[in-house]
Amino acid sequence: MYSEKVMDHFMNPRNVGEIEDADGVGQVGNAKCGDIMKMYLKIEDGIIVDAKFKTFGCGAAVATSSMATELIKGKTIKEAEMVTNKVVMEALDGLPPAKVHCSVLAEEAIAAALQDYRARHGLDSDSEYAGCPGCCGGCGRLEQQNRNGGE
Amino acid sequence: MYSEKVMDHFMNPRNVGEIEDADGVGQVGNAKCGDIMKMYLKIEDGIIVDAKFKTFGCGAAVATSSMATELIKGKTIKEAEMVTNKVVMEALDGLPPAKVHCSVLAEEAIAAALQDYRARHGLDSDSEYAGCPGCCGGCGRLEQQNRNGGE
Amino acid sequence: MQKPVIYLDHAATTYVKPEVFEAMKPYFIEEYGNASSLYSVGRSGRKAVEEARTAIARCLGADEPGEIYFTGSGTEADNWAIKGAVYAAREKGKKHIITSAIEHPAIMATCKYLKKEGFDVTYLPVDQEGFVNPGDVEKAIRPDTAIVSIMYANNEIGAIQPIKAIGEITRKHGVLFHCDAVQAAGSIPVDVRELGVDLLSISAHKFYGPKGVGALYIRKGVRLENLIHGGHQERGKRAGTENVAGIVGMAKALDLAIANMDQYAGKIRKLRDRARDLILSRIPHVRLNGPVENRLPGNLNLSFQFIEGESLLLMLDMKGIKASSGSACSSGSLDPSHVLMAIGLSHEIAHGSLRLTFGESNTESDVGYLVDCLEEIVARLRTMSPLYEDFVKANKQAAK
Amino acid sequence: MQKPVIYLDHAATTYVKPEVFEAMKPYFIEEYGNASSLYSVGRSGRKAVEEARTAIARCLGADEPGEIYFTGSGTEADNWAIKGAVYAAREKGKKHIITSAIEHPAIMATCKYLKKEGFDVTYLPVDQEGFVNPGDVEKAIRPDTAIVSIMYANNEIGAIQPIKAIGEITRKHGVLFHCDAVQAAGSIPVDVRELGVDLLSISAHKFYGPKGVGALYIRKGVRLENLIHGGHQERGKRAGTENVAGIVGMAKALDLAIANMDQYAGKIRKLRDRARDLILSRIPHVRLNGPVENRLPGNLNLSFQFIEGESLLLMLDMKGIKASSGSACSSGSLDPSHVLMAIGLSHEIAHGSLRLTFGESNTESDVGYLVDCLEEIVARLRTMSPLYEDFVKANKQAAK
Ligand SMILES: Cc1ncc(COP(=O)(O)O)c(C=O)c1O
Ligand SMILES: Cc1ncc(COP(=O)(O)O)c(C=O)c1O
Repeated sequence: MYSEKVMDHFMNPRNVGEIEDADGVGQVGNAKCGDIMKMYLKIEDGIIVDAKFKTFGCGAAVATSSMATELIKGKTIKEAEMVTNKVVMEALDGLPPAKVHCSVLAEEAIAAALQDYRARHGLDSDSEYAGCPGCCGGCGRLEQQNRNGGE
Repeated sequence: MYSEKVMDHFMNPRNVGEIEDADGVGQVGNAKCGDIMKMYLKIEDGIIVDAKFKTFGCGAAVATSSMATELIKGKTIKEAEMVTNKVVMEALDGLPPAKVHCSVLAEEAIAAALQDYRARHGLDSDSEYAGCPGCCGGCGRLEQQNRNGGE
Repeated sequence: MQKPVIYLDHAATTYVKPEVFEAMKPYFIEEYGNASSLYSVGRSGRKAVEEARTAIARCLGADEPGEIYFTGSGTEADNWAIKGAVYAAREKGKKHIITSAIEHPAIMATCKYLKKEGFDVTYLPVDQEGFVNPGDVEKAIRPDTAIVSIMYANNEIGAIQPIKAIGEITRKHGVLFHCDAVQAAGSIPVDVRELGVDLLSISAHKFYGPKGVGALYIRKGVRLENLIHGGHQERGKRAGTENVAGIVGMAKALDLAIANMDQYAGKIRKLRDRARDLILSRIPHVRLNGPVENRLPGNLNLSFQFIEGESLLLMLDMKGIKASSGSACSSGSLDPSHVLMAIGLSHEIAHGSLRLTFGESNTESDVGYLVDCLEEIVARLRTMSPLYEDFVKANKQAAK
Repeated sequence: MQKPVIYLDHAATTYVKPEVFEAMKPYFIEEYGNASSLYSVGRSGRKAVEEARTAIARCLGADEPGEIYFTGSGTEADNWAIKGAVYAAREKGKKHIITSAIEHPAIMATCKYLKKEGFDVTYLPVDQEGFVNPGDVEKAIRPDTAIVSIMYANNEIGAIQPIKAIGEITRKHGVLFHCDAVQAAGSIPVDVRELGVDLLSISAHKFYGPKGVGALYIRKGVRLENLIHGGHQERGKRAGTENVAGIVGMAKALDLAIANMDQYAGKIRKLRDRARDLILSRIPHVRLNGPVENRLPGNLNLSFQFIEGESLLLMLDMKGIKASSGSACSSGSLDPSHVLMAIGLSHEIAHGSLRLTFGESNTESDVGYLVDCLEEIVARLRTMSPLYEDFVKANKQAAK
């Protein structure tokens, strides 16, 4: 059911691990749904010099995490924001329909890590990253809204 | 589905034919239901000295006709009346459920031929033969009743 | 002497062709995984099922493999099409079904059941040759008509219905159209797009595939209620662990049938025509049931006056010839074939019917042997028949 | 190096045993006649079907062969039992169904559909080991209860239900009792008389028979509506040309399973227990799901904390080991197994479940290889898991 690329990134995932002194860390998903992705970014001069992940989830979740980290490494933040779930999926030669949500999760994990980076560094946060199709809560924004009174 | 005895009496039916100067002739069934049996009896001194049949119908219809004629040959009229459908069926080692009506037809054909014999010879007709479980019309009695006003 | 076996009941069922059996074999023992499982043994089953789906979609002219759903028989496909459609349409207040008087019991019994459940059923008549008139379909359509179901080719008399013309009408009126193509598939071209049908049933064992496997074509966008609920197989529409070997066998068989169709149809049509002509010329009081043109190439249906079909079958069987009959006696019911009655036969003539359906295994010499046997048996049964006796006597009377 | 293939998913499906395949073979090519036809080729099919019916009746302890009806799958048998019973009871105003929270989707989805149609469904809970309490059945019975349906053995956690005790209750209250014995048949004794059930489903491919064949036991006198309407097959109760080869295969497979049951069960229980004990002793943070006693001999179900089941399956597959999981990801739905949730597991633990079902083809050395692979893979997946990271950090924190 998975493409060879997916299987390769699942069996030999790139960039597994933590970055101890990460500049941005984002975690999305939850154990209830069976997928958690945690993304660590090292950012220097607006460029993502390193990315690592830890993922609890299915084969597609691992593979999309792996591919997403590969795709954003060396990119600027703005460029990284263009790495949408579609880009990740295409790079993996596609995903089965039931697994598309994993690629969305990967996109959201990047967004969440970048958001964390901005927050930590007091950067202007427009809170919207290029690929965001609306608010899925993945970036933590929904939760924040809720805390703010839910309007 | 048929026993060997049935197949034997179907493939090699005994007593097929007409008796030109029969003492009693009975025909039961109708083409609509797919079975017609015609029975010819030669009766001397109350004894059935010959019996022949013609049958339009399925394998079971032919086999029961054949067996029935075999069973009544040489018997007295009273004895022949004891040749019920059950007797014919047993002599054939049974019939499939859907074919039991054929053995009833054979019993009725005998009864009809005997009735004809009695009528022709002005004999006392109690109109009830030993095996009659009620009036199925096979002996022509129902029709007669209907003609008489249907009470 | 070894009695020959001459199988002339290909419309009832066919054997599995050796090539088909070979194609199925690996899926019994080696490639046995559950087609819905994740790992590789299962994946080869999944792959086989999807390849079969693609092949069948291609054979039937479907737009996409996803329009093909596998079932456990042609009967299940028929049940699903009708019940699935009318149950789905119920909420829209649609409760009318249009079908013909000569459908297979899979449709007839389903409609009878639905009638009991409160649906309305119109049974369209057929003409003397056994054809539905498309104009009758149009006249029967009502605002609350949920589905029209007309078979492609009749299993008893082989009449090939004007499906395309009916499809144009149903489309015009926006009514769902199901076609039972169980007898047609493998014998004549079946193209769902050209025919304009929304739903179409097939059954593998009618075209040299295995028994117990069928398929329903469901045009994309057509919504049916499920008939069998459970797991997510067949994209959630037909539950039950996939019969991988059977599905593979069906696809292989249909592929082969279509590849050889012209040659096959030509051969069996020739045999059928020869048998028909010989019988009609050598045996008196025989009637051809069903049409001359627009008939399945292998189908021959005759009525032999004064004799009953089951007796005829049994005697043919003793000669090694396997056939079938529309006589009531052969089916266990009391009435003869509803199809023969629908084309206007009397009970008596219907009871004396014989269906011979030719197929791959038949040869020229079978035809000669068949006609010889038939001539002898028919004569023999007639001497036993009181109806023939009456006929002969009446003739003598008339001759005086 | 040739990768070994270790099949540990016998609860999903089994291969067809060579003896079973041999028994089926003649009915594909030589003895292909329609089992419902009159002549001799068909009669041998008829005879084979009736012999199979007799064998299966004997295997299940039925009073008569006539109580066995063949279907196209276990799912169809389940659907027929429930829908057939409640549709037949509808006219008496009965509209209540009692079942358990851990039934197979064939029952669950059927009940859900019937609920939509206006029937009432009570889902009985199970305890932490996965057992239904017979007392709960009694409490749930209402005057309008049409049927109770409880599975014999659960397909995920192997829990063998107290069917006999439930049968006594349903009998006392005069309520129909259906038992889905698809997982039980062939693995543990199934005796309809002793169990006191009225309806019981089996499926051939779970006991080394072919896929696409099932059977429903219907106690004499029990009236069900038909599910599939059409021809007169199966004494007018289940239409469709009989899958002769499949039916023969099912009977042969069940016969073999019962003849070898003690030996078979002993062997796979030993392998299962050994695997369980080794895994629990060598791998930390593992939970046994389901009961220790009253469990199918081949069933093992474990949850590996901090990791997700589908990943585990894929990595095992890479090592040649075929297993299954109750993780949502492996089924395409979003929720993990309803069975694991019903025995009280958290989502997280349920997602990390692994089902290993042992069977005929497994050996002692498979167990060793399995445990080695599992140890390595679990460790590897944990190093990738953010949940494990959190757990380790929290532990370090606590140790300070
Ligand atoms: C026209 C037609 N429809 C449906 C069926 C049912 O097919 P099956 O017996 O494979 O279920 C048949 C054959 O039996 C048929 O000839
Ligand atoms: C308990 C149970 N019931 C029913 C079924 C359905 O059987 P089938 O897939 O053969 O229709 C299965 C297996 O899939 C099962 O394990």
